[in-house]
Amino acid sequence: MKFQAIQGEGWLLTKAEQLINWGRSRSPWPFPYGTACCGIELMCALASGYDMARFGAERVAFTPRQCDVLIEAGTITKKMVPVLKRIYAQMAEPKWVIAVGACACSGGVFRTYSTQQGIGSVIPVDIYIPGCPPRPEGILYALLKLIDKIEADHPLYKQRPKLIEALEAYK
Amino acid sequence: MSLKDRVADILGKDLVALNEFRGDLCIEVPKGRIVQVLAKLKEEGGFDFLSDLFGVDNLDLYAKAAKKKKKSQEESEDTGETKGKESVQPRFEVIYLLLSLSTNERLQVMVRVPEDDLELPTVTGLWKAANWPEREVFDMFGIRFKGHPNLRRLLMWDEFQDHPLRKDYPLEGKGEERHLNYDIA
Amino acid sequence: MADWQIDLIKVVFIWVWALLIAVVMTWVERRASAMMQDRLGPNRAGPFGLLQPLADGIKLFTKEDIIPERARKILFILGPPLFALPAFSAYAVVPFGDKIVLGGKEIILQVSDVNIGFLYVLALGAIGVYGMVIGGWASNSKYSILGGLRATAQLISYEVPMGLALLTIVLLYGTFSLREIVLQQQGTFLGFLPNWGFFKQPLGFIIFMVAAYAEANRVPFDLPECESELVTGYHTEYGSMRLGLYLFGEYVNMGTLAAITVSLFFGGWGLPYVDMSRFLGPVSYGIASFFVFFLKQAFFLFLFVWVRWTVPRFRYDQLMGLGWKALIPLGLINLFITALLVQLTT
Amino acid sequence: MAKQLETICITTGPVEVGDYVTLNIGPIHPAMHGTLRVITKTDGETIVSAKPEIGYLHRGVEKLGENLTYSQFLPITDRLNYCSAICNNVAYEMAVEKLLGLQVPPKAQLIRMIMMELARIADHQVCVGILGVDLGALTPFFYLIIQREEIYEIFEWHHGARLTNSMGAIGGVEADLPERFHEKWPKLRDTIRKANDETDKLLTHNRIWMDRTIGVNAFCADDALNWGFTGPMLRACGVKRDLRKEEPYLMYDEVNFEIPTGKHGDVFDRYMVRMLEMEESVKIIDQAYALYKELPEDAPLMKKVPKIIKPPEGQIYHAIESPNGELGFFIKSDGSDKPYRIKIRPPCYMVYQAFEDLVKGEMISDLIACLSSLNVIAGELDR
Repeated sequence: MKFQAIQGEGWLLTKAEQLINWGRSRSPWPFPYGTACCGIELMCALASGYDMARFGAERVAFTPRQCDVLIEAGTITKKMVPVLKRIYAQMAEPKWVIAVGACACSGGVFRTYSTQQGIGSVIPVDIYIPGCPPRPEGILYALLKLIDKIEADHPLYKQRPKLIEALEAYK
Repeated sequence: MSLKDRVADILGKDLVALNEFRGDLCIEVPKGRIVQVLAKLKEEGGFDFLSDLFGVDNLDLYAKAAKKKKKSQEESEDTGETKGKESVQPRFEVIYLLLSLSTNERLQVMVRVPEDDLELPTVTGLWKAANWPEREVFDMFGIRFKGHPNLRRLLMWDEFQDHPLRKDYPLEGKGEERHLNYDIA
Repeated sequence: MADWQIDLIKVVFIWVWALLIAVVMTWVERRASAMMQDRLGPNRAGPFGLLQPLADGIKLFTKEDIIPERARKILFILGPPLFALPAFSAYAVVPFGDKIVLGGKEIILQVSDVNIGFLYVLALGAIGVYGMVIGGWASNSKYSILGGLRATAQLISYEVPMGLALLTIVLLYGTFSLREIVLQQQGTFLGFLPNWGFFKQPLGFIIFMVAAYAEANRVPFDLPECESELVTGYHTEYGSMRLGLYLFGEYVNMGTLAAITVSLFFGGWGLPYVDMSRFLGPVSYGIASFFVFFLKQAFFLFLFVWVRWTVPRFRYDQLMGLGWKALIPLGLINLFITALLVQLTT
Repeated sequence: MAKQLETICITTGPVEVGDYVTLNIGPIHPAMHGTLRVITKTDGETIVSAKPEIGYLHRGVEKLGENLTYSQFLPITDRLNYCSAICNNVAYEMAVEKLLGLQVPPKAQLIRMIMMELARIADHQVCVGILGVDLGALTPFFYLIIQREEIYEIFEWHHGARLTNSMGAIGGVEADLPERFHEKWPKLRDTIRKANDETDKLLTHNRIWMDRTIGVNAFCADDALNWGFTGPMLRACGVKRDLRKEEPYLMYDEVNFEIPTGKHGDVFDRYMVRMLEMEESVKIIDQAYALYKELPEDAPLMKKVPKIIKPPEGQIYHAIESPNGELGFFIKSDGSDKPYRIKIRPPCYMVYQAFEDLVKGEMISDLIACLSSLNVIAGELDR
C-alpha cells in the first residue's frame, strides 16, 4: 500500500516521465554515421534548406558517448560491421538508431560478397527509411517519428519491477 | 608513322600479338619481359603515364569458347583439331593502361598469367602509381607481384581467404564474416 | 539586514545571473549561428526554442553515465567541476553595478571588493585549465590527451600576454581593485573621449581580447576541442552531465571574460558623457547601472558567437607562434610605452 | 607517456607502443567523410607516417557489373561518385557507346554537357564547403549547400532524382531539357556566382585561411604525374591537363573555356582551382545552352539502340574528365548481353594512394586539410 505511487501510475511519476520524455525528444543529438550516398542527403538534411536543428538535433558530435541517435546513412560492408557494432556499444543509454536508405535497411542493390545485407541483423534499429537515397524530407520524417516514439516511452517504468522487488524484500 | 607501327618498331620481337578495336590498341607481351617492355615504352615510346593496372579472369571465356568449339566440332565432325588446347591457355590477364601525355595516345599492354605461376614482377619502380592497383590485383585475383613494397590485401580485410573477382567465386560470396578481437591490453 | 545577509543575497544573485547568462548563451549561440547560416535553429522546445537549454539539460541528466574502464576514475570525475567552478568564482570580484540604497543602507553592487581582484581573476583563469588537462589525461584516450596537451600549452602561453595587457591597466590606474578601476574610468579625457581603458589602451585591449578568445577556447582558438581533428578533443570520452558541465563551463567562462573586458576597458556600469546618478533615484540608479553593465557584457558575448561562426581555426604551431612571437613582444612594448608615459605625466 | 596511451577508446585497430604515438584516425571520424581510415604515427603533432587503409565501402561494384546487363549497370554507376552521379552515368554510357561504335545525336550531347557541368559545380561546392568545415569555417558550407539545392531542383525536373540521377540511357538521353530550365538557368547562374562570391569573400583573403592553406602539402608536378594524379589535383600542381581539352568528347571542342592551374600544388591552389573551375563551368553551360537553342525543337535525342544490347567481342577503355579527374571505364565484352569485365578507373584512387607522401612531416591539422582538399569519395575509391 505504501508504494502505490511506484507500483501504479502515480501522478508524480507520470509527470516526471513526461518531463524526461519532453527533454529527450527535444534534444536528440545525432551521430551522423554517413558512409555513402545517403550521407550526402543527411548533410543536406542538416544544412540550411531542411535544417534538422529545428528539432534540437543540432550538436553533431562524432563521439558516440555524447550522442543519442545513431543515424546510419549508407552501405555497411562486412569490413565495417565490427566498427558499427563497437560504435553502437559505446553509445550511452538511452540510444536510438535510424537506418537511412535501402543499403542500411536491406543491402539495397548491392547483393554482393562484401556488403552486409541490412544493419538490422547487427544492431537493433528503431526507424527504417526506404529510398536510394531517401530525400531529406524522409530523414526529417523519420526524426519526427522517432520523437513520437521517445514521447511514448516509459523511462522510469523500465526499472520499476526491480525497484518493487527490492521494496518487497524490505517488508 | 602510326602508333601501331611505332609500337612494333620499339618492341621488336617482344611483341607477341597486336589487336585493335574501335581505335584502342592492345598489345600482348611476354610475361617475363614486362618490366623491360614497359620501361622501353616509357623511355622511347613516350608513354610516361600509367593510367591504370588491373586483372582479367578468362575462365568463363575459355569455357565458352571450348563449348562452342566442341559444338561445332560435333556438328562438322572435324577431327583435324587437337583437343584440350584451350585448357593450357593462361587463365589470367593483367592489363596496363598507358598514356602518352605529349600525344594523348593510349595503349593497353597485356600479359597473360597462367594459373600455376601466379607471379609477376612489380612495376612500382617505374611508376609509383602502380602501388595500389597491384595490391588490388593481388586482392581480387591472387596474382603476386614480386618486389612490391607492401603486398597486402587492399579492399578486403586481411583475414579474407578468397579472391572475389575470380570467375569461380560466387557473386554473393561464401558467407564470410569479419570478426575483430580487440585486445584490451 | 545584517551584512552577512546582504552578502548572501549578492552571492546568490550573482550565481543565478552567471547561470542564466550561460543558459541563455547556449540558446543564443544556436539561434545566432542559425541566423548567420540562413537556417532557423532550434524552435521546437518552448517559444522560439527558448527552453532548448532546459531540454538539453534534462536529457543530459537522465543519460547513462559512462566512465571508461581504463580511465583514472577520480580524476575523470574531478575534471568537469574543476573546469566549471573557477569560472563561476571569478564572478565574485566583478563589479556588476555601482551601488544601490535599500532601507537607508548603501550596498555596493559587487560581491567582494578585493584589493587584488586582478590577481584573483588571473589565478582562477589558470586553475580552469586544469579541468581540461585532467579531463583529457584521465580519459585515457588519444584524442583526449592531445586535446589536453594542446589546452595546457595554449592556455598557459596566452596567460602571459593577457597578464601583460592587464599590467598596463594597473599602471594606468594604479590599483588592483576592479571597482577602483571602473570608478576611475568615469568621465572624459582630452575633452571628448570617454575615459575608458579602451581609448587609453587600444593595443592593450586588442592583446587582451585575443588572449581572452584563447582562454575561452573559442574559434579561432578552439584547438583543445577542435571538432574536425580531435573528434571533440579533451571531452571526447565524456557523456551525460559531465559533458554538460564542460559545455556549460565554457559559456560561464565566456560570461566572466566579457564581464572583465567591460570592467577594464569599457567603463563598467558607467555610460559615457552621462552621469546617471544625477537624475535617477538611489534605487533606480543601482538597477540602471546594472543594466548598462549587462548590455555591454551582452555585446561582448555576442561578439564571441559572431567570431565563432565567421573565421576558420588556427593550426597549433601558428597559434603558439601568434602567442609568443606577436602578442608577447607587442605586450612588452606596450607595457614599456605605458610605463614611460605614466612616469612622464605624473 | 607512451604507456598511458595504450588503449584507444573510440577507434579500433592495432596499437603500437614506441617512441611515436600511433593515432588511428577513422573510419568514423568527422574529417574522414564516411569510411576512410588513416593510421598515423605522430611525434607530438608532427606526422611521421600515415598509412591510409581503404575498403570500408567496397561493395563489389565490378563483380556486380559482370552479373548485370549493360543497361542494368547504369544505376549502379550513380553510387560511385555520389557527389556528381551524372558524370559517372555519362562516362559509362559513352564507354558502352564506344563499344557499340555509335555516335550520339548533337542535342543529346549538349544536354549531357549541360547536366555534367551542373554536376561538376555541385561536386566542387561540396568539396569547397567541406574543406571550410574541416578548417573550422562552417558558414560558407551552408551558403554553398543552399545553392546546391537549386541545382538538385533542375536534376529533379529532368530525370526525377536529386542525388542518384541515372541520367540518360545508352544511345542518348531520354528527355529534353525541362521547360522550366529555360527560366531557371539565368537566375541560377547569378545565384551560383553569388554563393561563390560569398565564399570567396569569407575565405580567400582571410588571413587565417591563407595561413592554414598556402604552402600546406605542396606537391611537385613530376611526383604528381608519377603517382597518376589527374584532374584538379594535377592542375593545382601546375600541369595544364584537362581531358575536355586534350581528348575532346561530346562537344567540348566547340565551346571556349580556360583551364585554371595552380603553381605549388598546395591546399590553397586546389581550393582556388576548384573555385575557378566552377566559374568556367558556368561559362560552358552558357555556351552549350546557346548551341542547344540553335538546334530544332524536334531534333532526335536518342540513337536507335536494340533493347538487349549485345556489343561485339572486344575491349575498350574510355575516359572523361569527372570533377575529380580522369574517370575511365574499361569494358571487355564477350559478345553476350552482360559485360565480361568492367574496370572502373576512379580518379581519387590514384590521388589517395599518394597520401603518405603528401602529409609526411606536416601536422595533424594539415592532414585533415589535405584530406578534404583531395575530395576523396569513398564510393568511387573502394567501388
